[in-house]
Parts: sequence; structure tokens; C-alpha cells
Amino acid sequence: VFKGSDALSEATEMEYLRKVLFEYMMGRETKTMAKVITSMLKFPPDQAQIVLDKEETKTIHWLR
Amino acid sequence: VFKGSDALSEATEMEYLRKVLFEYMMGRETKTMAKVITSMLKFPPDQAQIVLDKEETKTIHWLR
Amino acid sequence: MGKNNNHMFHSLFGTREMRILILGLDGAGKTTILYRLQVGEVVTTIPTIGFNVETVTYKNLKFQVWDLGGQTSIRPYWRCYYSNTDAVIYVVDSSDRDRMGISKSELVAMLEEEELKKAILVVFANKQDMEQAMTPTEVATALGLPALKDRKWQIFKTSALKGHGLDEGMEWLVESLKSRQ
Amino acid sequence: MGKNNNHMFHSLFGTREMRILILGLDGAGKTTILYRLQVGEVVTTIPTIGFNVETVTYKNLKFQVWDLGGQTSIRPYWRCYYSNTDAVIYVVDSSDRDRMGISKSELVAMLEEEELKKAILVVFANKQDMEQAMTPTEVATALGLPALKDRKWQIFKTSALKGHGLDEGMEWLVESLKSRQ
Ligand SMILES: Nc1nc2c(ncn2[C@@H]2O[C@H](COP(=O)(O)OP(=O)(O)OP(=O)(O)O)[C@@H](O)[C@H]2O)c(=O)[nH]1
Ligand SMILES: Nc1nc2c(ncn2[C@@H]2O[C@H](COP(=O)(O)OP(=O)(O)OP(=O)(O)O)[C@@H](O)[C@H]2O)c(=O)[nH]1
Ligand SMILES: [Mg+2]
Ligand SMILES: [Mg+2]
Repeated sequence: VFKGSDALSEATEMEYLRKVLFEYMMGRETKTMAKVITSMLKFPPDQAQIVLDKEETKTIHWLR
Repeated sequence: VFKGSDALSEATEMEYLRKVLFEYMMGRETKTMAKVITSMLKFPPDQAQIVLDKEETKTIHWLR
Repeated sequence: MGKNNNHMFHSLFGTREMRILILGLDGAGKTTILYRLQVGEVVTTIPTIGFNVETVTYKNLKFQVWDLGGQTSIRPYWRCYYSNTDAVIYVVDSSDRDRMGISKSELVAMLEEEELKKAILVVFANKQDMEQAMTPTEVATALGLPALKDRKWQIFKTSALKGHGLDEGMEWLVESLKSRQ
Repeated sequence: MGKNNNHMFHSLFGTREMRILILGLDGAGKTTILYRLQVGEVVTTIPTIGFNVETVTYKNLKFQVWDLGGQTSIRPYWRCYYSNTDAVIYVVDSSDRDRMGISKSELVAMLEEEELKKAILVVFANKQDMEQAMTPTEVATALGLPALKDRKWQIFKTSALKGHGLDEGMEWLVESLKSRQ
């Protein structure tokens, strides 16, 4: 993200990221939001996996 | 962020953001991390406040 | 299967929330359609930078409907939403002939994703109220729908503005989802 | 105050974790100092893009010590960490004469922040093992420390590499924190 694209789409991506982060931080749809966040910010695969696994655990916790 | 600065410091900021987000998503020092995130990504003041208030509530919850 | 079992099955089925994505290029009419479905009215929209997610009840089925922003720079993140999706409503601006090719590429890329392998596809050839609109058959051909393999799909001509065609599309979708169970 | 109360007071005091920030320009030696304090050894460091946070126990006091990256582009975010900070260890590369002015500006900006109003300031004039190092007095003057108002501060000459001066600095800090209670 934020590379090799024009200023306008950069602004769009920033706004999109803020929206997704806001939802994540409010605890809404965190599994999906976590995917978007780690993908937009190009988390290294191992770190992304740790984050997504953690989200899975949260969900299982809720279901119990 | 990610504007008006050279490519190198942009890369630094991205790495910094990833690090801070990772900690946040792992549930560590979330109050401080939330401040960094909302500040780096220039959340509108009202949204930043909502996020930080939510973090406060989390803490109070724990303390009880 | 006894009566009780049967009852439980229906009750489970009745409350399970289906996950539906509304996808398509920017300006196709996705957000307009979402709120048409939810509140039955045309709302004023702005380009969606992010998403809208609403619970829509249709024929006793509950849907969690996600309308994702379609602008070029945020399209790559559609895939983050694919997991556990039961159906995709793909919306096309039938009057936007220039971008039909782009719309096809995005559709093809989407259908290749493993997570959407079992998802039902409904295409809305939207904006049929416009003069220069392509017919549903033309749209279907332009998107390469007849060539699709291992995919339950159907195309409908719609006008989100006038409220035409959406009911037919949703009815087909509901029946398809039910018969899939 | 009865015996019990007194005991409780000490026990609370003994377990309360003080929050300390280690700040200063990139390359000043902050990370080296953090791990000197924690494990008593010189570790190999890379520039900190982010932060390190460790629990350091010193004279029965527990500190949560934050070492923040000092590069130009991430310095603006130091302020996000200021809340509830008991003390700041400000580290200066005493041999980096060219950037003493920048170091001063950052220090001044930091001390102006409301959240750090009551924080104790310890300055480490680090890298004293280097030939061209400025003396602590020179560093103090260059940073404008003598002009500070309403601030408990002290400067120490240190070499994180050789392990000189850190103990003296920490001892003063612990006493200052205790007498502040
Ligand atoms: N004429 C006509 N206009 C329509 C129809 N459906 C939607 N529109 C208009 O098309 C424009 C874009 O509609 P949106 O629903 O915001 O489009 P979208 O697909 O959500 O776009 P993004 O959020 O950018 O992805 C709006 O001005 C709508 O009023 C339709 O059936 N006919
Ligand atoms: N000669 C000498 N070198 C030191 C001393 N303290 C640290 N260094 C060296 O200075 C370099 C930078 O040290 P760090 O501790 O990584 O610096 P830092 O302040 O954490 O830098 P950032 O993380 O970029 O903010 C390393 O090569 C250290 O070994 C010292 O007292 N003397
Ligand atoms: Mg929209
Ligand atoms: Mg460091």
C-alpha cells in the first residue's frame, strides 16, 4: 500500500484503512478486519498468521 | 504519515506501524498502542476519542 | 427422522445467518441495492470507502449482507471478506460499456478463489432504466457467464433506482440457498 | 498511623510498577542502556523501529522501562507514550556534537508536555568512552538544563559500552522517586 499509486488512491486507501481499523478497535467483525489490516499493511506471513490465529481463539472463546 | 517524506522514512513508518499494530492486536499495552495508531493514521479527533474511551473502559473492566 | 428432529432442523435453518457479499465496480449501484433490500427505499449514496454491513431478512431467512467499496485501489481487499460466504451478488452498471472488460476480470479473479468455491452467484445487470444499457444477455456474454463451470449462477435485469428486478433476484437466491442445504 | 497501615503502605509502594521512558536521538545508546540495566550485559542492537519494553528491578523497585526508537520519522509518536510516566531517562551521544541542537529541541518539546509535568528527568551523557565526547557540563549547557524550571533533574556521564555511570544514575533516580512519594 501507499506505494506506486497516485495521491488520490493513496488517500482512498488511508481512509479505507482508518475505517477498517476503527471497526477492529471497536471490536466489530474483528476476524475479517484483521485480514484486511494485515493484508493492507503487508504483515510478514508469519506475523499475519499469529494475528489471525489469535482472532480464531477469541471466537472459540465466545462460542463456549 | 506516508506523505511529504522520503521513501526511506516512509518505510520506517510502515515498519513502526506494523510493530505497534501487532502489539495492539495481540492485546498488549493496547491503550498506548491505540494512541500511536490513531495518531499515525490521523484519525479524526472524534473517532480517536471514541477509540481511546473504549480502551479506558476495557481497563476499568479488568481492574474490577 | 422424528418430528422433533425435523423441527430442530428447521429452527436451526431458520436462524442461521447467511453471509452474502455485494461486489462490483465502483458506481455499479451496490450500496443503493443494499439499502433497497434493507429499507425498501432509494437512499442517497456516496462512494463507499470501506463497507456497509446490514442484516437483511427475506422470506424468513436472515442474511448478513456486506456491501464492499468497489474503487480500484481497494478492490484487492475484497478477498479478505470471502471466508464463509454463501452467495455473491455481483452488480454491473449495464450502461458502462467501457468498463465491462474490467468488471469481467474482477469477476473471474473472484470466482477463482478457493473460499468462494461453493458460493452461489447472482449477477444484477443494473441500471436497466438507462437508455444505453446493455441487455442481460449482452452482459452475461461480456462477463463470460455461459462458460462458467461448477457454479450455480443466474443473471437478472435490475434497476435499483426504480426497484425493478431485485425481488426476482432475491427470490431465486433464497430458493437456491434452500435447495443447497 | 498504625503498624498495619504502615505495612500496607510499604507493600503497595514495593509493588507499584514505575513507568520510565528512555528517550533520545537515534543511535544515542538507549537500547544498549535498557539491556545493560535489565541483564547487565552489552547486547548487539539494531535501530529500534518501534520500542522495547522490559521490567527492570532496581533496589526493590519495579520499573516498566520503555525504550522508544529515536529516528526522525518516528520521534513524533513519543508523545503517545507519555501518560503516567514517572521518569524520563534522556540519552545523549556525547560525541555527536553536530546533533546536540536537535537533541535539545526534542528535549525541550518533550518537557513542555503536560503529561510529563511531574516526571523526573535523568540525562545520560553517554559514550563517554569516546575521545571526542563532550563533558557532562558541556552537554548540560548545550541542552539548556541549567535553565529548567520546576523540574527535578540530574545529569550523569555514562558509557553503556563499558557499563560506567549507569548505577550512579539509577541510584539517584530511585532516591528521587522515593522521596517524591
Ligand atoms: N440510473 C440508475 N442509477 C443508479 C441505479 N443504481 C444506482 N444508481 C446510481 O449510481 C450511483 C452509484 O451508486 P452506488 O450505490 O453508490 O454505487 P456503488 O456500487 O455502491 O459504488 P462504490 O461504493 O463506489 O463501490 C448513484 O448515483 C446511484 O443513485 C440504477 O439502477 N439506475
Ligand atoms: N562507544 C560507545 N558506543 C555505544 C555506547 N552506547 C551505545 N553505543 C553504540 O551505539 C550504537 C547505537 O546504540 P543503540 O543502543 O542501538 O542506540 P539507540 O539509542 O537505541 O538507537 P535507536 O534505536 O535508533 O533510537 C550501537 O552500535 C551501540 O553499541 C557507548 O557508551 N559508547
Ligand atoms: Mg457503495
Ligand atoms: Mg534502540
